[in-house]
Amino acid sequence: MNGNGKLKIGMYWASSCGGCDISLLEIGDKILDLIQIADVAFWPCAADFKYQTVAGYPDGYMDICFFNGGVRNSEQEEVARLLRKKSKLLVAYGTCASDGGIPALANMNSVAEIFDAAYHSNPSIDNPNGIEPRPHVETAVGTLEIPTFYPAVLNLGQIVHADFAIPGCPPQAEDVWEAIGALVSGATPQHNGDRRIGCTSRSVCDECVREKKMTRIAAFRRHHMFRPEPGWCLLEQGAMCLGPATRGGCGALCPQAGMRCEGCYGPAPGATDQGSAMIGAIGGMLEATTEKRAQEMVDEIVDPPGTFYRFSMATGNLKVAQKH
Amino acid sequence: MSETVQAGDHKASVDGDQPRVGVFVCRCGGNISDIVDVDAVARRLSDVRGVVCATTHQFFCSDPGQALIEQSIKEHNLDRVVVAACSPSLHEITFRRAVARAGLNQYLFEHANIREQVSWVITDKSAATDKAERLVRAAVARTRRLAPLQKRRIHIRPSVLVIGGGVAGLTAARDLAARGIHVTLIESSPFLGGRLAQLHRIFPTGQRARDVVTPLIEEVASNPNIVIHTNAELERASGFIGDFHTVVRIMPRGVSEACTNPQEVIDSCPEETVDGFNLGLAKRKAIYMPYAGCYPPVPAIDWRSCTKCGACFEAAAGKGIDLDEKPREVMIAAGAIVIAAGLNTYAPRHGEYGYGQFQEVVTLAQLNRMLDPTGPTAGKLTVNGRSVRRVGFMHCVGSLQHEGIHKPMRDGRINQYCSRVCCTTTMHAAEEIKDRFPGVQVYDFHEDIRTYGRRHESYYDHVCQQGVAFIRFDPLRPPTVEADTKGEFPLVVKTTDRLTFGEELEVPLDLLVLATGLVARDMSKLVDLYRCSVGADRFLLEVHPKLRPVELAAFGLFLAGSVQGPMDIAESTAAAAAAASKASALIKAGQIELDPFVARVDEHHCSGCKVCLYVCPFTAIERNDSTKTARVNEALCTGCGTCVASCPCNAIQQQGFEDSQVESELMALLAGKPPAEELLAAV
Amino acid sequence: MTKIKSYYDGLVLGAGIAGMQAALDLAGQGFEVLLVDREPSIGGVMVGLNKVFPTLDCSSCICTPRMAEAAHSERIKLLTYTELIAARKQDQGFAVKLRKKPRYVVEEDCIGCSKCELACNYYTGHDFDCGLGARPAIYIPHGNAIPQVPVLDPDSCMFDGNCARVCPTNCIDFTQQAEEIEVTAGAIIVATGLKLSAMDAKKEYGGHEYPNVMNPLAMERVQSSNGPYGHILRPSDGKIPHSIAYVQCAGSRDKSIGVPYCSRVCCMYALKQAIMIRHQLHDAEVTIYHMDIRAFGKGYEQFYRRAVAEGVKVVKAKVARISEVENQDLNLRVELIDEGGRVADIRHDLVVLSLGTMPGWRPGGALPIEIDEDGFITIPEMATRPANSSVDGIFVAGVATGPKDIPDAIVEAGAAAMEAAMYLDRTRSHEAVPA
Amino acid sequence: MDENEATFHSGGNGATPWQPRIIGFLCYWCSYTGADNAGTARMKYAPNVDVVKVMCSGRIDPDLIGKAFANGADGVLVLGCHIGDCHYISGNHKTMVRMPLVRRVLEGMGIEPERFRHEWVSAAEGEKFSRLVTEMTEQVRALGPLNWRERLHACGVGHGMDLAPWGEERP
Amino acid sequence: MSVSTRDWRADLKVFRERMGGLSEEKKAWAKAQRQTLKAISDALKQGPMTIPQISAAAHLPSPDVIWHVMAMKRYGKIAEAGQSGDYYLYQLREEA
Repeated sequence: MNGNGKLKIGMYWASSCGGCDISLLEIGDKILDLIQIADVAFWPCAADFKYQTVAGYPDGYMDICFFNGGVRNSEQEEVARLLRKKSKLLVAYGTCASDGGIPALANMNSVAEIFDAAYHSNPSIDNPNGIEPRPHVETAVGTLEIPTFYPAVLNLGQIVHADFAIPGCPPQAEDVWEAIGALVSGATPQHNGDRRIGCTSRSVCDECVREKKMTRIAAFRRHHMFRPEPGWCLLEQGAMCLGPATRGGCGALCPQAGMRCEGCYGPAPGATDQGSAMIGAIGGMLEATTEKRAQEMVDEIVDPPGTFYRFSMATGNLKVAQKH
Repeated sequence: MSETVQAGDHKASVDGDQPRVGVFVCRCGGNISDIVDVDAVARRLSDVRGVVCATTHQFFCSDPGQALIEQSIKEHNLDRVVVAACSPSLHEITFRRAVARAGLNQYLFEHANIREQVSWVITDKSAATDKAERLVRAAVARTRRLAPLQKRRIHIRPSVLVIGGGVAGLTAARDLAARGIHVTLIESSPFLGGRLAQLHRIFPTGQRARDVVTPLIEEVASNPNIVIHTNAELERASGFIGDFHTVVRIMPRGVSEACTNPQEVIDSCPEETVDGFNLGLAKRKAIYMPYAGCYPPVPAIDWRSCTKCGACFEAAAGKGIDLDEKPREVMIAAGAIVIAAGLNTYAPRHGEYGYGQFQEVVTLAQLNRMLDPTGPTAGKLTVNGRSVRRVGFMHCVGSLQHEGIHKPMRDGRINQYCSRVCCTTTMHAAEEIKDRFPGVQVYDFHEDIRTYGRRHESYYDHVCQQGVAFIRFDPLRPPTVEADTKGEFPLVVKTTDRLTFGEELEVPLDLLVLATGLVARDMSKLVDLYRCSVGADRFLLEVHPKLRPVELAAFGLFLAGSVQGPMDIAESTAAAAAAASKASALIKAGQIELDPFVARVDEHHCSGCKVCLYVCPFTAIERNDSTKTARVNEALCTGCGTCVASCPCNAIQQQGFEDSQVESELMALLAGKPPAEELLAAV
Repeated sequence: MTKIKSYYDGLVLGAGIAGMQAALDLAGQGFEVLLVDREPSIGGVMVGLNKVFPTLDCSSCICTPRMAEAAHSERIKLLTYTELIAARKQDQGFAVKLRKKPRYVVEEDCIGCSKCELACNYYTGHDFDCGLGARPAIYIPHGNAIPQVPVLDPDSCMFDGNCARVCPTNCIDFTQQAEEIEVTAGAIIVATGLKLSAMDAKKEYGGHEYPNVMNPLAMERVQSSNGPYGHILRPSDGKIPHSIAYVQCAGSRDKSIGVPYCSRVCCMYALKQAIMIRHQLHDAEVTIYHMDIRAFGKGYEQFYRRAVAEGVKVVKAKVARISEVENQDLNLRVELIDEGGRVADIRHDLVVLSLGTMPGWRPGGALPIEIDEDGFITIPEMATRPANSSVDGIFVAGVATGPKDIPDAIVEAGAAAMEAAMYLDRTRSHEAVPA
Repeated sequence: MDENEATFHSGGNGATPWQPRIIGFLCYWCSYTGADNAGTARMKYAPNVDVVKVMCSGRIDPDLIGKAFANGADGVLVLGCHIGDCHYISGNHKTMVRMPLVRRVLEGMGIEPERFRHEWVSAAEGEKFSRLVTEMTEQVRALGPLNWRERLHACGVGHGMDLAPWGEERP
Repeated sequence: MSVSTRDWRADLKVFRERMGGLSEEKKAWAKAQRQTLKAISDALKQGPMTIPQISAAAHLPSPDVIWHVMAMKRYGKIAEAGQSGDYYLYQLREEA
């Protein structure tokens, strides 16, 4: 704490959708409590701060800095390093920062493919000259520089040391407030040994009220194919619910509403590779007793890497596809 | 209950301390050293962190070789040992014992296989040496992560529960008691003897079934080591190998031994009902004994037909009759359970080969009652008072069924299987008919004759000589049974005969005997209580027909006799004795010692998602609903580690095969890659 | 000198699957067991089989753990390459005389490296492969043998000393001689197994005469990946057969050849071998000529139907004669029952005679027990005491009491062990009974 | 020197030609015994498959396969008992479900299917084991090094901190 | 187990005598086998062959040929070399 005795806090968005910034506001009235004890030292989404301002801060000036989004380009890496330097506590906020999140699904594609989709072959694109962003562009006024696009989305921890991570897409407001409270009070929040906070120390299944009847999965079904029976485990009903392999904290929101868990809180405690954990788990849950049937059932699953690593490609074992 | 063995050899450094590893590379008299440069392997390994000695020897399995290991452990104060030699299947035990002799926990030992999987399969010496080195490095990396383990020891309560009072249950009880083991035998019906008591004669000895069952029951009933509960129904069960607790509900018999004039009491009863023992061929009273000489020699009341009129009470002068007797519960504690619940015969549907339609169509079991001189027809072969002139046997009724031809059973499945005993039973009955009633003509309608057993074929042979006519039908076009319109005989069987190359036949008969197959009983309660596996044929399913033919997957549960599938008396007896042998071995040992490679749940990490509960084939994992965490029952765990790979939270670890141990081995094999510690740091 | 104790609670004769199981079950109940086999390795017939019906498990996967268990059991002493001379009942148990044949290798010193086998250059037919494969004069019986110790066959030895020259432990002992061993045994279990009926019992089938008329155990080896050929080939010229016939009851259910009984396993092994042929040689046609298919055991009928569904031809027919035609192919003259009794000549590349099972050993006075006219051991109370011979204290398991499949033999072995245990309880002095 | 330091260079920049580095996960009861059987029969095969023994193929966590690839393996071979032969009744049934899924994930990540193989090898199938090892080695050799870790480095992974999920402190 | 000091050379002499020495019959058998093996090896020097081809080249009956070829295969002197029609091909192993 410096100056007025209030905490200095920061929030930055890197490769993210903006939902995390909004989720911080979701703490509602408590934002006023936060303002009582903390000054915002950096929050591009909410107020006009320049990087130079931050660069001018003494090292460790900010008490807590929340970093949301993965790292996709050189600017984001630079800011991550800067914020690391200027913050006492750097917190990976949201699943993109902690595990790569949705943007990291692009790690299955090469930069060329991504650019092709973003700037060329998508039917809604009007780009007759086929222009692509380039880091250096010579113009009449001189060289324009834009950040370099990296070959893969990385999570914050792969760039700099992050002290804690709050997973979730987005993190749930109550959990965030609790985590902030703990950080502010200077206590080490409960983190189950893996420095993830604002979440439970168990999986989504722990919070889910749907019951496992110990029946085996007869066939995989996607959501448009059936109406789930209430009160009964979605996985057992054939929906590829990632609940068992996903960190709890959301209150099992999706399963509660009849939607399978897509895994947005990242790997369950104890695991680092969410997809492997899920594959391991369903290995024993299928009804198939013959190899042929097992293969058929497995073939019914659409896009396994996208299904099992939807939010955690960057922390999985493989992280990027071979095309890179 | 399980506990770990206190071996008193806890010399092992815990994680954090630098382990002191000894590496011993065997030359195996040239078998290894001719290809692998074992000295180079030892030399290179001696540079590895934590390795305090690395040495070679001509034969580490020899006495001097083992002595060298023991001496090195003491001299260098080793707390981890790696031997690189032949396959662990040959000498892992040898080296573990050597390590233990030196006072070190035997599970701090790791065996690298550089003979069967290196020197004998690789021709290039330098590649073989490199590979051997990698394997030894991996073993060293793995040992550094090992923790001392203790064998599991489970105490076995010295008593056995036998479920079922038929020939298999009686045999198992007799054999166990003969070895001085306390047995509780429970039987759901009011009388012992099961299906054997209902038979007339048994093959291949031709003995009267009664002559076999009566002495067997006497032996069991008179043995002080055996407690018998008849009318006993399974109620609840808990526990596991060594300590099962089963609660049975003893249904009221209504009559006790105090009743001194049972026959008068029975005669006094005004209610008559169908006699199940005689398979509906006769009637009996509501208070009854199935046959003279049955056990217990006390009548029982059939409550479904009893009107509580009190006639019996008066006939007995009130002695031993209690029409208001209540059921009571008994708790039976046992170290092992022998399941001998038997089976049923297939009940033909109405109209199946005329069954139920014509009085002249009976089952083979009913024929057996008819042939019994003490049976309902006093041994005469008559139907509706008429002597039988021509009798036909129809094979495979309720067995060898085909999709689309036979109607499925209640569960939607057909009985594809062969019932095993019916062919010989049929031949045996045909022989007896030919012997006792030489004038009777016998026809046999079959698909195949499966008189497989020793001396079974001779019945077949004999009845062929006695003039039994064999007619072979096409299983996809089974014979039909109709009323004989010509009037001389009540029935006619129409079929084609493959033995006479497709001739169309019409065979008029007085009596048609259906060789009904054998089917599993409704065992849902039993299956539920002890979590038994059931096969597609609805019989209980052994773990493996050859490896563990009389055992269920859960330890301590044994199968005796036809609860497992159709069997004849000799086969049931043998199976019962085999089950008794397994149970006896368990009880006599008093305890079992098991490898310590069991799974353990870290309750702090467990999310209670139940995923592990699906995978365990031994039902060794249960979930504590209050803490919402899983728990491994070490007495049941066999140490396969399947649950470890299933747990999405890595909350289950298998001792001796923990993730960190396997991964450090893996990382060492992929040498030159990041240090394992760093990779594992996040876990 | 072989070092063994002078007293064992149980003596088990024959270390095939039934004998091993009986020994394990008896040892499991706390008794000391001497397990004797006349062959140089334990394992019996089963360890040489390829797969077993109806589960199609790999036979050695099931048999070898049993072998290892028997070898490692603290209460079982193995004596291989040993025959029974005689056993005589005495006051306490039986006085037993055994003869250990010379292996010419010191078992305790051998490390099973098979260098001697590789150094020996003269080959002769290997019994384990029914003569189709070769072995040198000194050889480890087979890859899964226990003990993994070679045996030297002096009949084919050229006395060149190559084996001893390469032996790293100098364990080859040319001075060994047959050794007589006397022990007392509390009880005896006979599990001496089976042999197949003679190939030439039915002359009209040309067994022994034509190289491509095969013995079913030889076929097991041919089908095994570690067998003599490594593939299914026919023995005359190594051709991959396209058309294979099985002739059922080629050594059973026929009084004229002295085997009136049903051998119980032939239908199933023929079906199993046929399925395995179809798995390995997809375009091969397999025909089983039979009168009855006796698929009586648990899961057997289902297995039979599976075989038919997988394309095995199962034909009701009587095979009258087999004759060799050009290219060493075989012609079968058959009466096809379902074709109106038509007599046809059908040509096949290879024929397997489904031979019957016969007792593998006849006591011939070595044991004081009764034998039935068919050579199997008499079981006076077959229905109620299926493991008891005519002499109290001598019990029988497996095929020694009659043809049997593996599950039945294993179950009966358990019964024999139980009977022996009860007998020992009855007869032994109390202090000898283990706690 | 640490036990994990390189003795075997998979980069292929020195005098020794590149050798495929394949990890074989084998169940103890069938496949490991099968591998021993190949040895007893002196069948020669490529030295490139390093065996990690587990009690049952059901223990082979998909995570181990991912870790192997991510840390330098050029191929992974998973062997278990044939269906029906499992020493633990049905452990291999789990393998039978997991491995096709692992294969699909690996394919999705662009790892050539030839680099991952899942087969059943019984205790008697030493010949099959040696054939699989040699086949697999040649297939992987034809594909060349996988170099996943180098690939990750090229994408920036591991430059900042390490491979831990999000910045666990260095020891 | 320990390496013994047994003098096997001396023992072998005694053994040979005890077994009745090396009979003429046995010598002939061994010689015939050596010739058969050599004939097969010589034939295979021309390249991979099937059993009938070896049989024709070496002038030996095919059942004898397959038996000896399989012996040589088992003991590492011959290897399979693919298939030709209904027959496998066999070739000499380089190191043998």
